[in-house]
Amino acid sequence: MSGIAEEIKASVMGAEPVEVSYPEKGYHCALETSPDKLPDIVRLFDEKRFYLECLLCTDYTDYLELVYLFNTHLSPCRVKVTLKVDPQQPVAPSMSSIYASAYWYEREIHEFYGVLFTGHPNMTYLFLHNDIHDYPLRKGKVPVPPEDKERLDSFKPGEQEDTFFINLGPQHPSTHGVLRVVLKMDGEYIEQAEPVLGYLHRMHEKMAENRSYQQFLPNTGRMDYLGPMSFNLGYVLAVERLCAISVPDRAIFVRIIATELNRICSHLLWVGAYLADLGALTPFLFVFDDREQIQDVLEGITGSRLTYCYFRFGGLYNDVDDQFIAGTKAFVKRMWGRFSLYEKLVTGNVIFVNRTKGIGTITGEQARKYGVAGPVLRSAGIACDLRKVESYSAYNEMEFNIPVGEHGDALDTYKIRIAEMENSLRIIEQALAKLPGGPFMAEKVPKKLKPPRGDIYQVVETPRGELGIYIVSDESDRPLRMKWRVPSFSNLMIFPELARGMLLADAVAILGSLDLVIPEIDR
Amino acid sequence: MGERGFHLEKEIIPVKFAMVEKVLDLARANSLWPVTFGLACCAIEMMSTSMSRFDIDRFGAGVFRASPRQADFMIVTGTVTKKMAPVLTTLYEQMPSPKWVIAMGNCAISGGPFVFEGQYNIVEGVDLLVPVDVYVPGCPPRPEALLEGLLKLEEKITGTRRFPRVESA
Amino acid sequence: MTPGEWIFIGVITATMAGTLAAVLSGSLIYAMFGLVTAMFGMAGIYIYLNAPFLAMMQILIYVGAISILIAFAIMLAGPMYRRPKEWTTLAKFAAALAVALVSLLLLLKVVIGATHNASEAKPLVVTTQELGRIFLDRLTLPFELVSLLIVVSIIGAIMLALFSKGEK
Amino acid sequence: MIYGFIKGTASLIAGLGVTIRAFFQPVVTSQYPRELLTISPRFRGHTRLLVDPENPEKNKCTACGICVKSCPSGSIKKVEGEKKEGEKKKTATEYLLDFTTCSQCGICVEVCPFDALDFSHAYNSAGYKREDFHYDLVKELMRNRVQ
Amino acid sequence: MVNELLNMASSDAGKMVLGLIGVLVFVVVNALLLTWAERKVAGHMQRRIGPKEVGPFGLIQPIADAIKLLGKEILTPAKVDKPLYYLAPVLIFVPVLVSFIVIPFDASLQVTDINVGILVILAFSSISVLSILMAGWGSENKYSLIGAVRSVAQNIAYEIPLLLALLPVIMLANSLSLKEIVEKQEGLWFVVIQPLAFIIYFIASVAETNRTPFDLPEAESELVAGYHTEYSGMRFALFFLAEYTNIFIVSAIAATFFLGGYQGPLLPGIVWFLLKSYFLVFVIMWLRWTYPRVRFDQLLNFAWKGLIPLAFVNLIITGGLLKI
Amino acid sequence: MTGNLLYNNLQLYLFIALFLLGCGLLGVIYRRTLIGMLISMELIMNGAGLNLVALNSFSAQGNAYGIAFTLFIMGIAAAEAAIALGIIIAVFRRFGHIEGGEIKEMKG
Repeated sequence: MSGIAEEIKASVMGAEPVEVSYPEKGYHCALETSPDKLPDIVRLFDEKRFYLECLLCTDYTDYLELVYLFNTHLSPCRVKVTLKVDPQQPVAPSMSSIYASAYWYEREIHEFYGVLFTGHPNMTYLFLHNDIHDYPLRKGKVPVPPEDKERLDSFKPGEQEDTFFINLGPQHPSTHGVLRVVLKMDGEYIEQAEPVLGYLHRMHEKMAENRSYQQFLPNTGRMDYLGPMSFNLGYVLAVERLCAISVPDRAIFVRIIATELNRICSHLLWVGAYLADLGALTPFLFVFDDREQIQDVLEGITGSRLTYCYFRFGGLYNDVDDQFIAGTKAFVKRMWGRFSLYEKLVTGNVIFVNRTKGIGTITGEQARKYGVAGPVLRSAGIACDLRKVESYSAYNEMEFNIPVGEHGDALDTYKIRIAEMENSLRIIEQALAKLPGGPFMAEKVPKKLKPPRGDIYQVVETPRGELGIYIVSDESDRPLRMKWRVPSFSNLMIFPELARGMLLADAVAILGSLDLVIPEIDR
Repeated sequence: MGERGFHLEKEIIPVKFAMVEKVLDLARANSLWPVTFGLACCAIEMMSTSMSRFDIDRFGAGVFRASPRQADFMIVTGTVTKKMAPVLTTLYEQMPSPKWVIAMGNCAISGGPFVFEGQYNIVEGVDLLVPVDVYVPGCPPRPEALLEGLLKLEEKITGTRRFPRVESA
Repeated sequence: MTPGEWIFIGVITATMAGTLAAVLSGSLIYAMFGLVTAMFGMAGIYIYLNAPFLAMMQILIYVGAISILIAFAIMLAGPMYRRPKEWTTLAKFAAALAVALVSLLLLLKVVIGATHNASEAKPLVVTTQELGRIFLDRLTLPFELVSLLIVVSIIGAIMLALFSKGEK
Repeated sequence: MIYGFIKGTASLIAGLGVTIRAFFQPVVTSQYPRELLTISPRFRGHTRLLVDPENPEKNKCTACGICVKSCPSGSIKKVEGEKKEGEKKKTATEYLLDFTTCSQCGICVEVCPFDALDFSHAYNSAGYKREDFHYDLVKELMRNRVQ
Repeated sequence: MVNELLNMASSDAGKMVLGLIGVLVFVVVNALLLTWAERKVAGHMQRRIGPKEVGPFGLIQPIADAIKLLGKEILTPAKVDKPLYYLAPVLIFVPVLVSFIVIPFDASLQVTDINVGILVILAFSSISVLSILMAGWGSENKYSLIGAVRSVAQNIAYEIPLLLALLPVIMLANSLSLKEIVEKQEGLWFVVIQPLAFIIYFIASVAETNRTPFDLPEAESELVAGYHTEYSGMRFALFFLAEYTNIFIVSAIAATFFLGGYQGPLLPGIVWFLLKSYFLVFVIMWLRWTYPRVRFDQLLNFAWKGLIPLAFVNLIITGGLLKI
Repeated sequence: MTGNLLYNNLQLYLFIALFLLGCGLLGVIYRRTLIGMLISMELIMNGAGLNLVALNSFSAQGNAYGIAFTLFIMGIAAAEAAIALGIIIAVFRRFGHIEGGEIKEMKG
């Protein structure tokens, strides 16, 4: 870990990396740089096989700060590289030629902050609609210049007469929500795929700046409605880290149980929805039958079926009861018996295997360039599960393995998700066995949180992969900036590359295998 | 874009033949095909409603059509953003009348928890875009609530309620 | 006239209309549907000529296979967005009109003079057994040749398609 | 290849076995208007006011307004109370909740210093108007008590 | 021939008209029943009930659906190629009606027995492809068009094994007339002699009717609703009815060719015939609610590299054995 | 069964055959695209087939050679369609269009 600081110092002239306390900040090393040195530094990270975890912007009114977060997959070494940008004429060099994921993050920052990235191949808008007047995330009103408005909604298919476009979405059965993918077709083959986002942009990051830490809690459950517990957990962990709140053991274990139940729930839905994409509807209904059991159990403690808001800073909303424990045990028992059914109905099915084998193959190098996360990353053979690699809560006390794929294709992601469900069941069993008594809420949690000045980056492993929450506090009761690095967004980035040259049906299969949740991408 | 949906007439036959109309209404009420249109969280609960536990197909409303041309009503499940609004109205206009809309979930009804001062991307209620017949509140509503909404819609079409009423406090 | 005659008039009208559509129509897909109509008309005519087996084969081969192959070619060749349009020149139209007019005159002459040149069609239906016997008895060589031709042409078509794909 | 073919066929038959078994198994459907599922006691419907155990004519809300401030989405539009003769605290006379913007997060219930709020179990509400869900919780409480 | 047909028509005019009316009624009732059955079968395979509240066991459900579709606004999208768009749903019913004319429901229950009966069915079944093509092309919708293209390719590919699988039976029965083929199975169903042909025919017929796992022309998750995306109301209902009638027809042909048609002990012939046909229909539904959809190239490969060679081999062996 | 029925008239059939032939020729000459030409070719073949069948059933009763040869024609037509499809696809891939008159080099 400390090595990287030395190496940067040695390789890049004038760079002054600072090592920071990982438990406090969530990253190991910070480095401030200037636009001319940035490409060298980024290239260095690329050589050292880091991946670009996140690229974000913060408006400090006096200046805009671009934050590049780099990390390695297996032994976490997170480096924060910052770059100050003039708010009047925000310009920065584009890193999209080095990291493919930067292509997307830079577009996002461009439309929310107005930062122009020189050398970016396609500086058009991704999320926003046409009648936007001000840059949404800038402090104070910074109007969108008129020439920028032409960049809005730039992708208009069908203008050229000699190309054949298909709009997959926004209302399309296979996009699971309101993603729009514009496909340029050659017969049944895809020449180019271009996702168009923002059909469900619900301004979560803007809202975070407008309300207190507590009031933002319900939003976390609505970003990723399939794995709300993980988002809940990530958020409370981040704020607890920021405010140095300790959590009683019972709460930690209940959090693990609830999160893992939710993970199973999410993976189950994915299995069903994926099979529905491939044309088989019955598994969809079977998985919902299992899901209902989980939802019953979770409704018993949280009071809602889907968009949970159960964790609180320092503990839980309310304690679990015997009914919950009995229900969970019953579910675990039932679920162990269900895998053979899915094996017969889905996993072994020759049609299913032929549809998914060799489709959407991701290599480890691609996964790194795009910052792919979760089961998709693990299908490429990289055993990166943040529950193990960057353990949080009490996951280091749990025994489970990290399933990895051999080929990186859609079939591998399927197998990994099934194996993860089994792992989650094991974790639940262990957590139930270890579940201690005692309070479920820390004693001294102030009603109004005013964290100390500073920033923090907290990661958790959601069902879809790495969720990173970056919070900047300015000592007020609401965050200065809250950035959500969401797994579906980075997984979607790779889709155009995977879909190129594939059949339309394969594109649907690939899109399904990425397990996208659109509100999470759009935020 | 506010008023676009409203001038569409519900009735297609100017002269009403009472008996025929009644039979038609009965048929329509019992064969409501929704368009597959999921927006956000509530879409999952809409799926739940059509799944084994709740089985919306019992009322003949289980035929989810992906093409709006073949659907009778639209369940708006979730937040409608300004970018989505034109798509939604297009979809509504593509449906052949008579057609209905159920606004499911608080986001669809009023923008829900995403309404705040200075918001720039949410349509505050789908009834600003298309006429809404039944509102099902909740965040998200339980599947029972959607079923209740469906029954309310049937009630609206036929004028009578065939099913027992369920009171809850 | 008897009902049979009325139907017959309908059948030949359909044939001719289909033929004209197939030749003159501006869009290829309409031409194809014209061909289909003409082929159905032909099948009807074959029934009037006491060859029901032939009529069915006509539909099976021309409608079921050839016109679908043509439709396939239209869709493959013309990228989907661009409907291949045929260029209808005035000269072509005039020529077609001339052909049609001359034919109509001939038709009128035939219909008027029908009575005094009548030869009778024997109401004998050629059975499939009989056809099979002819094929395998007297016409073995042509039969085999046609089979060979079809095989060669299928292989040729596949080769052409594969070869041109490689070139791309 | 032949082994693969046989395996494939076997997998297809296994799949058919699963569905046909399900075909003869009992259904798991709960027929909503005719059979009702038991709703969990912690189910979060819209919020409701609680009756003061000391005085069943009164609700526990004192119109302090903490819930109004803490609500993330500003769903609690107005809380008015008046102080009656001989009582220490105010009692709510009007508690307007716009349920259509609520996210059922439970923060209002949590912050209430008098534990006057609770979740109702209205799990199947549906109506013809947006305004049907602008509740006056005081009136709702009265209505439910009469029933 | 014509005179024969005409004579027959005039002498048995009553029978012919009755038969035609019967066919029409049967087509409608059968299709409605099958839509109900499909939803019921699907429901129970997914451990739910399916239509229930509309009429006893939900039996009124398809009627409600039909009335509702009739009462829908007749909507013609502005961009469509009108002649093709209008004709397609009508044309799709031609092969359906023609096929019913020659299928023997019972020894005496057949509208007319044509000596090239099976050829009639096969010849006219190609019209349904054409009408799908017209629907897809005329709708001016990319999804429809892709659906149509897929449908055409699929039908070319699967018509061949379908024919090749029927040929051994024709050789065994020595006739093209459906009734004679049934009569020949007095003692032994052809499925016993020709199990491979039966399986090939069944797979090919599932593909011909565009059912899962071969439902590519209307693959919902890819093409929204395929070739009938732009159709609504009654026109859509016609496609829907035709689809279900086609399922019945292919099952009926399979029953006639391989399962002895109306032959069977104790029960009247028609009951046996319907039992066999509906059993095959059930199997087709069963397949649909179990399997995912195959991919386009896999579908074609399966036909060209799997079914067609297999059917040829089967045909040659049958021919050889017959000669010996 | 008398000769004066309209459909018992050989000339009429021959005329239809002639019409098909004429239209087919016209199409082959005037059609711009290869597919159009293919359609016209099919018409010509049909004309020939009709001739054979008509003459068979009017003048050569008692055998079925005419019908047999028409079946041959159908086989040839099918083969021709298959090969033409292959050529059309090849031409389209090579030249990007299917307009017969525009194809200058025929080297493939």
